[in-house]
Amino acid sequence: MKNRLGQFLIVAVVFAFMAAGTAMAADTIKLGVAGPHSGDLASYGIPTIKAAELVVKDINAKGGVLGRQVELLVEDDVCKPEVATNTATKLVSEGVHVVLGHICSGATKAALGIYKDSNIPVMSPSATNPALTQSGDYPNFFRTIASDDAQARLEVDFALDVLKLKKIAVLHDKGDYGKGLAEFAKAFLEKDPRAEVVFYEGITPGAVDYSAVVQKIKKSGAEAVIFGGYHPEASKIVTQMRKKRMDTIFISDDGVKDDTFIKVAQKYAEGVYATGPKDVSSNPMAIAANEAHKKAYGADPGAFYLNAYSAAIALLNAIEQAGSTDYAAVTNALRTKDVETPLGKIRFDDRGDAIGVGFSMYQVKDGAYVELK
Amino acid sequence: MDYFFELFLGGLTRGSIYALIALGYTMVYGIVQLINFAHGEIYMIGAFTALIVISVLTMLGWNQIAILLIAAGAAVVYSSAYGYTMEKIAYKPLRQAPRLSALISAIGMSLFLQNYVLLAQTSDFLPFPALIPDFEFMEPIAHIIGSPELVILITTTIVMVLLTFLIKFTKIGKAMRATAQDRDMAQLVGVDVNRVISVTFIIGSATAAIGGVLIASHIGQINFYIGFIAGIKAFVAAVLGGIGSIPGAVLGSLVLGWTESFFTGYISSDYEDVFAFVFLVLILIFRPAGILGRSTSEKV
Amino acid sequence: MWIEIETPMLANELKKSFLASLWFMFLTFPIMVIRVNTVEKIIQWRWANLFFVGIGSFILSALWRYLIRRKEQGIHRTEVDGIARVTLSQRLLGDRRFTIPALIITTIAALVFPFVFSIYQTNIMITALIYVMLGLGLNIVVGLAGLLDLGYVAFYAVGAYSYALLNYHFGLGFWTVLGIGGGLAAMFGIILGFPVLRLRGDYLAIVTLGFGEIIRLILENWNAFSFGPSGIANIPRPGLFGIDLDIEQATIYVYFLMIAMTLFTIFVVNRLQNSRIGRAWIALREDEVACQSMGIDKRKTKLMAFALGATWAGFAGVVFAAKTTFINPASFTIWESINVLCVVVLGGMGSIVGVIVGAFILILLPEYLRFLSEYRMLAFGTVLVMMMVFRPGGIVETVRRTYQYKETDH
Amino acid sequence: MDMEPILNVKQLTMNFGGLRALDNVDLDVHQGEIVALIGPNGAGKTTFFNCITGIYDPSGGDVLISAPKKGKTQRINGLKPNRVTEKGLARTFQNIRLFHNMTVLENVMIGCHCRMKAGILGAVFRGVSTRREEKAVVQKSYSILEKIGLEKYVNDFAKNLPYGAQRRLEIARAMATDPFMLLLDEPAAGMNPHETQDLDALIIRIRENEGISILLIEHDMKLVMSLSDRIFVMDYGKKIAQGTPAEIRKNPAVIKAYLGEEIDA
Repeated sequence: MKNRLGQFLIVAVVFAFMAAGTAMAADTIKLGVAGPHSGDLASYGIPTIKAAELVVKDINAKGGVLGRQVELLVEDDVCKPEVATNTATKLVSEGVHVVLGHICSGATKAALGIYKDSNIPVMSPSATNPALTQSGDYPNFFRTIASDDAQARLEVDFALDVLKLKKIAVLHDKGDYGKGLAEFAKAFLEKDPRAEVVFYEGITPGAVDYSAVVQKIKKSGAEAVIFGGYHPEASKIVTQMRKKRMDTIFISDDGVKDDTFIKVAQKYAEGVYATGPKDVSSNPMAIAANEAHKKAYGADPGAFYLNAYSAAIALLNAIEQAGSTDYAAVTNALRTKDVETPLGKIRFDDRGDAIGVGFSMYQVKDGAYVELK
Repeated sequence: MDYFFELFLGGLTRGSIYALIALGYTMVYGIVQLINFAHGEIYMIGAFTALIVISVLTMLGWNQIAILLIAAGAAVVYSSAYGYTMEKIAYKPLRQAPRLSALISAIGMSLFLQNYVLLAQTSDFLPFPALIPDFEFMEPIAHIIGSPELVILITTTIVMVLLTFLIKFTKIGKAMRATAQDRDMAQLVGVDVNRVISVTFIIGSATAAIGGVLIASHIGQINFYIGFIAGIKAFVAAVLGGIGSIPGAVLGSLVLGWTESFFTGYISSDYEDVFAFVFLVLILIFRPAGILGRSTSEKV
Repeated sequence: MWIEIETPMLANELKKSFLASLWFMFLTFPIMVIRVNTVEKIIQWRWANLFFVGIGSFILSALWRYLIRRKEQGIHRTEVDGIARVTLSQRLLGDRRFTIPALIITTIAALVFPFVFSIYQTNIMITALIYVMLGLGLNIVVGLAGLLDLGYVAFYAVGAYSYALLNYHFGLGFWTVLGIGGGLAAMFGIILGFPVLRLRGDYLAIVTLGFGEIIRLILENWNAFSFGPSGIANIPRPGLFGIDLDIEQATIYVYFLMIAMTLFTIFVVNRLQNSRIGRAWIALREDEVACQSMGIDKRKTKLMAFALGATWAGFAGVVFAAKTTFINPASFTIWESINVLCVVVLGGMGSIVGVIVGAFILILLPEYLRFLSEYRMLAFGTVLVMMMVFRPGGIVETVRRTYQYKETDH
Repeated sequence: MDMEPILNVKQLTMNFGGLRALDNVDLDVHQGEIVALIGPNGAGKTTFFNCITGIYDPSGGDVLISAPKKGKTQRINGLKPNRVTEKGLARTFQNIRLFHNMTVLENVMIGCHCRMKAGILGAVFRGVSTRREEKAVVQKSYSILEKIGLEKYVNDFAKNLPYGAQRRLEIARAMATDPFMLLLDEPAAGMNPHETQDLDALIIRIRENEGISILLIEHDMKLVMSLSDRIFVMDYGKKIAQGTPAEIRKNPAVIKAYLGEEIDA
């Protein structure tokens, strides 16, 4: 028995060295990509992989970063916090230098602690939870999307300044994103004397109908509804409101600024307001990025594609600027050096939010979202 | 009072939607004593089949009413076929096994079907066309109750009556009741139990398909996950009414629909589902077999 | 063993497989062949899929019938012989020549694991161990006492949130809360137990499912209490005498902590199972009426099962919060309950070894099935159905303990 | 000799909705007696058992017990079955209700449950007293199995036992609760004549050696007549006769109940 134990230990030690060896021998720059790549939220995560692939192919063709080739390490986190920690430790143990991801705010929060302890900068194209940057807990976190409170601010300002509304109902879908946004909207409205929140409630996503809530909104006498959530629920609510012959104004968020919303709600979608990332369709880099995607994959890019594209460029550019993969140098470069991206020229503030990335208000007109200036 | 009435109607619609799914659920349970966790998936497959048929026929430029009929027919045929096959694969070999094993098998089936549709189709929500036109005569009250809601209400009633009739008065219904009472005994007196169970699954799945088409058309969108959520609610409704009882399923669904509607209307939709479940627990404390369920005290 | 198939039978088999394949081609036709996108109004025809389905179902149906026949023959043989079939697993578990080396190897493997494999592997192993604990706890309720609980995740959430919240508000440490979390979960077990005392089978299942959902929905809605859907971040990892651990050390520490806790769980659950209380649970599962008539207090026994089952979920929840450092209600959905239930049933209800094997398979398999990526859950569903059809008793069937009853020869 | 009956049932009545299953039934059993309760199918005999053992809560009447050594009379209707068992009444079931997936020995050990003390902590720490208790229970259960003649099955699953042995195991399990009285619900049902004979001897042995009184429901008239000291007869929920086997054999009401009206006509 003893003999066998000895053999086993030898094998074990050899394995350990091999594992350590592979980590040290590599001299590529390792870019981790994490997000949901399977499951029901996969459609939010996969475009990020494609963006990263295209950026890396482009940069490697031009000689890489600091003369080293960039290697992609792609890991699935299915948007679940507990899986995200596994994903993060896997990326860390594989020796990534920077990470593009994660996609969902919850998974991002869970994973960030692990990256922080290992001094790895992380940049998300999509995690909009305000606490990620505002709590100050995650100095290693950056993002190329504006946070929820910025969106809520825009919605409230639009309702008060442009539409001059007095009575507003705030509704959310009880989810991380929707409820967070609604809470901000409610707080902003309550601070402002011009309007009052006549109604604040959460609906159950996936329910077969929302007639009771719609009835209640009607009874509350609200002139407008600010909704935090995604398009499947939004289209049901709008349809039900219009069928009940209510002309209550509907203002919502990025989760609703999706063409599917218009396709589902059809004629009832007309006039609905939704915030969304600033229109960058005239930015030449954005045009090029979209073209590259079409050429490589034969389809239009999906959700957060341009944010992810920009994040990948920003991360790799920061390493180039810093001259090493050293944590302090890279984060410093991210904060101080401007970089040209499809989202425009960006740089990051002390908290990690991108300066120059923001939201605009859109409205459905003749079956399409139109940016309001 | 107007407000109350509108909430009442809202609850009624919601309840009859639950009922369309709960009817098949409760019927399968009554005869096979199996929680068919995948019943919701059959409903989802019915909706998808209908959507696919509609899309293809619309592209071919067929007449609206023909499309509607063919789509509904295809949904019923395919859902029944799926229900039948599912029973043969996942439940029949487990007739003698512990009931928990059959439940796990059902959960496995549910997962499989969800992911099958997810992979073969898409994870996104797809718009589902409104199949039921807004009737002329409904125009004056359309803001209170729409035509699709009316159709759902009527369909639920018809399905309930037909199922009750089928079970009470037909030959196969008699065989079903015998099988439900005592499977071995039924077999001894010459009932083809396998056939009865197959027929049960086929009918249960067919009602799920009708529900799938109507509800999808009412809601206006579907994805692969709608079956699971609806299935859980229908399960709650069926248990509330007394699982295994056809009128119980409808009553349970309506009670659940009203509970949710009034709770949302008068208190808050934040805790709508919490309340629904608490209500279920309360009912079961006082009537451990549901509202219409007969508490079968075990023969000692 | 191979079953002889004669020529006319072979033709018959081929015919059956052919019919099955036709049937599946019909069945999968709309969903596999046509892909509609009603947003873009595109219809895609994928005729190749029909071909694959046909070939696939032809082969699978033949295999299926062969396996079913084998299974039935097995049952038949048992009936004819009149002797209960001793399965391989039972034989192995009863044989000391097998168990002792197996134990030694497992111990060594467990000890060197975190030093040999990467921190990622260690992390997965911790998750698997957490599920072992959850499975063993649920096994008390479902496997031993026969109470179908679909809301087990509620107690897991209670544990996780008690650590997160008590730490956030009062700065209580891991070890303090470990006890509190277990206790609170046990209390919730009793709270759930009271209203369901009279309920049976499927009614019990739906009420427990509701209970699990209630807890999750409260955590989601009551922001002032639980921080709502955005969850609680920066939960400290368990401390080791105030020493600052980096992430790798902390992971290894949690790993060994979890090993110790799992051993503790196995020890306690094993003792409970083979005690007066354990016997009462099994009797309750076997026949409620007879059990009561033999002088067992049904209420007390049921409540004890709920409480003691919940305790482990509470412990596991505390460790989960400490390991993930972030929790939100999304981790405590009904699918989590179903997952744990699958661990118990797949492993073999009532069997401790079974539950351990079940947890490792169920947690490690999807993790190592990552290469299957999006086909993962499809495969998982298939495995569940197959397992139940061909091995309804689970991987490891229970072995009832035999007692030493002869002190002196009579 | 204690003159007070150990089981005294007075005017026991049980209604199920509108149906009166038991109608003012009186019955008494004295220490050391073997008493039989007979009657046609559906007469209400099992309902009577269920009312006494706490499975049903009777609608009216009294069930009084007076344990032979403790001497105090107690009213037990409305108690939960487990409390009734603790008081010293143990029963078997007409449709065998063994714990099928437990071994024969464990089935009997379950019977000892209410006479044991070990709690959760005892189970986990398995202290001296717990271990002693466990050992004693194993010994006791085994010796009961020996008395009943089931020791060769000791480690078999209950479900794998032959039918007659399952019936006897029910008796063994009931004996393990330390009763002063056993209620046997059709113990000979489904047994062959040889097994019935053994059962006859066993029941006598239980009374002689253990001092346990017996109340049994049985359809096998040969067994009833040979065993019983006294017989009670029920029909349609009412007691129609009582007396010694010889008296019952001659009782016209009993003959009528068993053979039906047409004999008179």
